Amino acid sequence: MNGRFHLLLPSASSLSGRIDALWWTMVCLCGAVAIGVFVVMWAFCIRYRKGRQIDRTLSHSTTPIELTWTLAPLVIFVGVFGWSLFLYAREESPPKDAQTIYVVAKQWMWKVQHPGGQREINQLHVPLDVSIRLTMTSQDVIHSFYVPAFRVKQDVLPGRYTQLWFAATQLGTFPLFCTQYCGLDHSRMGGQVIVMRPQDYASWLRDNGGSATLAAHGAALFRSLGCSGCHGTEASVHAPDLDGIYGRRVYLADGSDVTADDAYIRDSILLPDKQVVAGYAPIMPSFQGQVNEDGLLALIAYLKSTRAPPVNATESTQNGHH
Amino acid sequence: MNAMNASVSEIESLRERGLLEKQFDDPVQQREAATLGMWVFLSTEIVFFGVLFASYAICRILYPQGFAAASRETDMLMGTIETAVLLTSSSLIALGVRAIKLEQRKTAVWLLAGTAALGTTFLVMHGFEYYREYTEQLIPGLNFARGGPYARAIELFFCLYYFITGFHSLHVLAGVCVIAGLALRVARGSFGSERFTTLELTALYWHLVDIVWIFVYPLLYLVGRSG
Amino acid sequence: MATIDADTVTDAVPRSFLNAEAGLGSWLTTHDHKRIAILYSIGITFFFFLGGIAATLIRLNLLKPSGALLNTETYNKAFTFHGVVMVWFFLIPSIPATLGNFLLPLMIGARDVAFPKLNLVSWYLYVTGGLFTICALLMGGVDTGWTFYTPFSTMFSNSNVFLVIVGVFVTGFSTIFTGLNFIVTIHNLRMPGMSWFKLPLFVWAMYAVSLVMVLATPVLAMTLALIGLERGLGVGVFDPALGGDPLLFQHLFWFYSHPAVYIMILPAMGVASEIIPCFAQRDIFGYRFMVYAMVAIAVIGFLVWGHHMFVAGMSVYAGLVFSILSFLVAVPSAIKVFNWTATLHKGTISFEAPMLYALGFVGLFMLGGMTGLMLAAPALDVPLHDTYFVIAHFHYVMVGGSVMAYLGGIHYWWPKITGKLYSEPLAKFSAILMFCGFNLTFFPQYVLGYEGMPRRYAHYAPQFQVLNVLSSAGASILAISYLLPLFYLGWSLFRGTVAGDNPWNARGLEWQTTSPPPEKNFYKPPVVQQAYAYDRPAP
Amino acid sequence: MTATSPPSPPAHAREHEHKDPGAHITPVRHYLAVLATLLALLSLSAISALFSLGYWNTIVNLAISVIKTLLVMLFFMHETEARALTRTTSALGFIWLAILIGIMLTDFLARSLVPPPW
Repeated sequence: MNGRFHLLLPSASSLSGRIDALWWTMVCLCGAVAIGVFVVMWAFCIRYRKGRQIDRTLSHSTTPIELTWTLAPLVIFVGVFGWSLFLYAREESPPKDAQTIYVVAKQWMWKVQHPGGQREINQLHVPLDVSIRLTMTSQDVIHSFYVPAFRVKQDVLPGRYTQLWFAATQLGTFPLFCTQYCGLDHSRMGGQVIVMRPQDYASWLRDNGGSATLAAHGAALFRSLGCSGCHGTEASVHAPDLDGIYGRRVYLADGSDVTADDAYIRDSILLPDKQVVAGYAPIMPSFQGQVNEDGLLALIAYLKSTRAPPVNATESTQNGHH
Repeated sequence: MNAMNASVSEIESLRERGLLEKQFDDPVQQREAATLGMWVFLSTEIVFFGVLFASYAICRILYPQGFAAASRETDMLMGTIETAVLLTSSSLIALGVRAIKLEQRKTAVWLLAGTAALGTTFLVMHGFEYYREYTEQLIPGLNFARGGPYARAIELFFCLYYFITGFHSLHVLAGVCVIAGLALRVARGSFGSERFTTLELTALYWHLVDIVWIFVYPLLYLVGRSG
Repeated sequence: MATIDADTVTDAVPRSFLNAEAGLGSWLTTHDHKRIAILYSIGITFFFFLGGIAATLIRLNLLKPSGALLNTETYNKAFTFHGVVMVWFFLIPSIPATLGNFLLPLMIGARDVAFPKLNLVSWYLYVTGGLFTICALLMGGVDTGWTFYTPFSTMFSNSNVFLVIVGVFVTGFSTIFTGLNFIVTIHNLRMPGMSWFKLPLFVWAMYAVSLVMVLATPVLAMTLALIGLERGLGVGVFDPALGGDPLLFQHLFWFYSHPAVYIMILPAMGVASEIIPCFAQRDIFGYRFMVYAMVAIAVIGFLVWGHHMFVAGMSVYAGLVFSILSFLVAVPSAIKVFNWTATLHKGTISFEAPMLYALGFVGLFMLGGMTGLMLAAPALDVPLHDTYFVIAHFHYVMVGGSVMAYLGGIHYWWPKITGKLYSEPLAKFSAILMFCGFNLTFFPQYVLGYEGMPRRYAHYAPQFQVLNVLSSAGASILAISYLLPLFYLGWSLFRGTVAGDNPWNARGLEWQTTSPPPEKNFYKPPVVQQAYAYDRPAP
Repeated sequence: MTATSPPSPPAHAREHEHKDPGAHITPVRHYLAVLATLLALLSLSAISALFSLGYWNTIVNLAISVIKTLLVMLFFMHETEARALTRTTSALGFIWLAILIGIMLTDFLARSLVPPPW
């Protein structure tokens, strides 16, 4: 982390180039106006200083010039707003094929979990030129995941998933900071993002892939917590079948429907009766306190890895409701 | 006697009798300033309670069913009677101010005492409500015990319930004390058709406390009653 | 209208509000708006230097990447204390409570504010709030940051947050009552002939500020009360374990805190709009536009709070709504900067100390405002949020803007308040020193922010050290330039030459009475003219 | 524009003449009529809550509360005779509350919408 001082920040992500373009345009624009006003101010101060004989008759029509410097800034600002609106929307919507990596923020460390089961503390290994989506949550207070080189930042909230995406375009190690004040060691809660060539990244995954993949860890939890007792295929209890549930439309008891994403699965585990599936009785107990954030992420990874049973199976099991 | 263009001698006499402060030029200006000042203060009170209503609105949007279930736990009959009590007290104090302007001191004292009494009844009924909720273990942070799927939302509702009714009851208590004090001073004759601004301002404050409760009642007691 | 019976000045020391009554008791129970203004100025100066000490500790600690002076916990408490004291106990009350209290009745020809007793109650509320905050400091300080973000401030901080909350809650009511007092005074106590568009811009600034004070501060009061209740009960509306949303707190907090920054800057704009026309001896450029700009800032200021939360997990749509509104609120500020500059056109400009402070204000406020534009665009706010770029932005606007204007106002009305003239060369030197020290302190922080150094860091990456050392060097110059006025202004109280009624040949009713003014403000009713009538001799 | 220096006036004239609100006395039956309407509206909102009208319940309750508030403000607080300034001040608090809740909803309601595809 002892990078030497370099004035220009490395532009190491797919969007950082465009953001720098907007940044330097704004710097030049504001600089020009600022210098303009300073020069005019100095000129007036010198030209009309006390004791200098000069024509000081005032022309009284001030409205036209007032309107110019009311509408001109307005037009420029709307232009800049449009440009930043376009960029901001791109930043906030990750591409569909982005690889998901889970990050759990804890008071004063970043715990990273790759789908393949690799776990890292305060470090994140990512392949070059691959869109990475970080699904993040916090176990205690609000933190904020910030990589200056990628120009990305996203607060990490307890009790909710927030996401951030980037595609690294430069090899090397880039500092990672926590920018939302989170207590004593807020300033030490940093780390590194290491961008590697795809083949180095693959070999790194193999070397660190010792423990079971996240999905396998999730499957183990699925059995140990007793989920399979009701949701398993051979279960006697009348409960929705969860194979291939991730990303599907789920029809709820109150007539509305929702996409089964991370937040839906997390809420269903902690608050089963908040969104009851149509045609099922709200008999599922809450697992609050029995499974921590890491376990939840593992269960979600497991449910993502399951495939819906083949279509020719009976209609009832295919979309999981009667 | 509130002639518009009071002559200098009248203004001097008003100043000696302490009816006109030094920074004002005539009684109308003084009363307008007092009324405007009170209304600005009432706007701050509206925004002050508004924050609680904003939190209520957001939490209710996040947990609609939870809030409906929680609202069914509250005592609707008690709430309705409390609203009726507060509305009546509001009309009493309005009549009281009218009586003072007509120099009917006797009726004014009774009307103000009536307002204070109704205010106290309101507070006592709240006491019973809180006690009942205490016995049913509905006080978050103390002995909250509710199971079922909406346990967290019910606890959230009752947090808001106690914050809103607590702050409102504080305002009612303050109002009752001030009105009782004014009733005594009216009885001793220190108010009349020349000097009633303090009474009018207290009435404005009491009406605001009533207006806040007019909004609190449906939001806390009538949610999901038709369940 | 002020009915005045003229009694002439008799004994050697002219009778004025300063020596109308003697003894501490008369000061502590005064109803005179001028004395209350002086009581406030004592409190404000005390809290300014208290916050300044905290700032010095921070800057010294940041000399070394691993912290040169304080351990992490003390550093966290130092920046929190710096934030709380500077925001609520210096910036918000500084101009409205001192210059506003003193000058508002004078400028509209009234004998006092509408509710003098309430004015004194406001001062006692301010002092009580201050005592609570100092008591919190002595009991071990607060480490939540002046923004009290949940769930850290409610669940995870074990410093005495409760004491500071009570302190700020009580001082908040002092602000509300001051705002209330000013609104009623401006509406009801204007002397006949003083119509709305003859009011000086300082009075318009006080009116706009009072609107913001009255409508924003109650939100802070209730939000902090909710934090206090949640810390006491252990359960509350913002508790994520209960399903409460930390973003709800941020919405409520910033709904107050962004209008609060307009409470800090609008009075500074009022002071600048008084000083620049006086030392350019010329009517303000575009009086009507300046009035509409001020009221527009006060009103639109309530719609833009979301630009503090672009990266906080708010929805994209809300981010875009707040972004366009934030750009909208920047337009009136731009108008004002251009109008101040245009006021210099064809004036007879002299460069006394107040003018140096006012020109410094216009320059630094413009730089601060422009970087605010960059932060209003979400695409740029994502990399820059919560870094030293934001620190530099709001210090440029607050310290470069409000503090410069406050000192400019103190110097400009010093002869009117005390009847004495301060030493001009020393004042000019300290103004220029402050301008240079300020830029050396905070311009490097813009670069630090661009480089990505996060704010509220007790330890930072070694590559940021060069700029931090530069900034700390600037801070030492700035500290000296703040101490200088204490000496030469204090000196002028005893040894200063007697200032006449109108040393700067300024316009405005406050310059038509003696300085220091009598307790009833005017010996004979002042003459109402068009605002800034510099093309005619002073009455 | 000459300086307008008014003589030392025995009875000054405020710029705008307006009637003194304190002098106007409304008859007692007005107050009782307003109270009766308020209590009727209260019972209406209580009864309406017992019927299951879906989301209309909330709308009806809030509408009744708004009517009750207007009644109290207009008659009990003498808003009808007060000057325009007092009326605007009384409305200011509610408007600012609407701003707070309104713009906050753009965040809480729009959070579930998927970010725009472009």
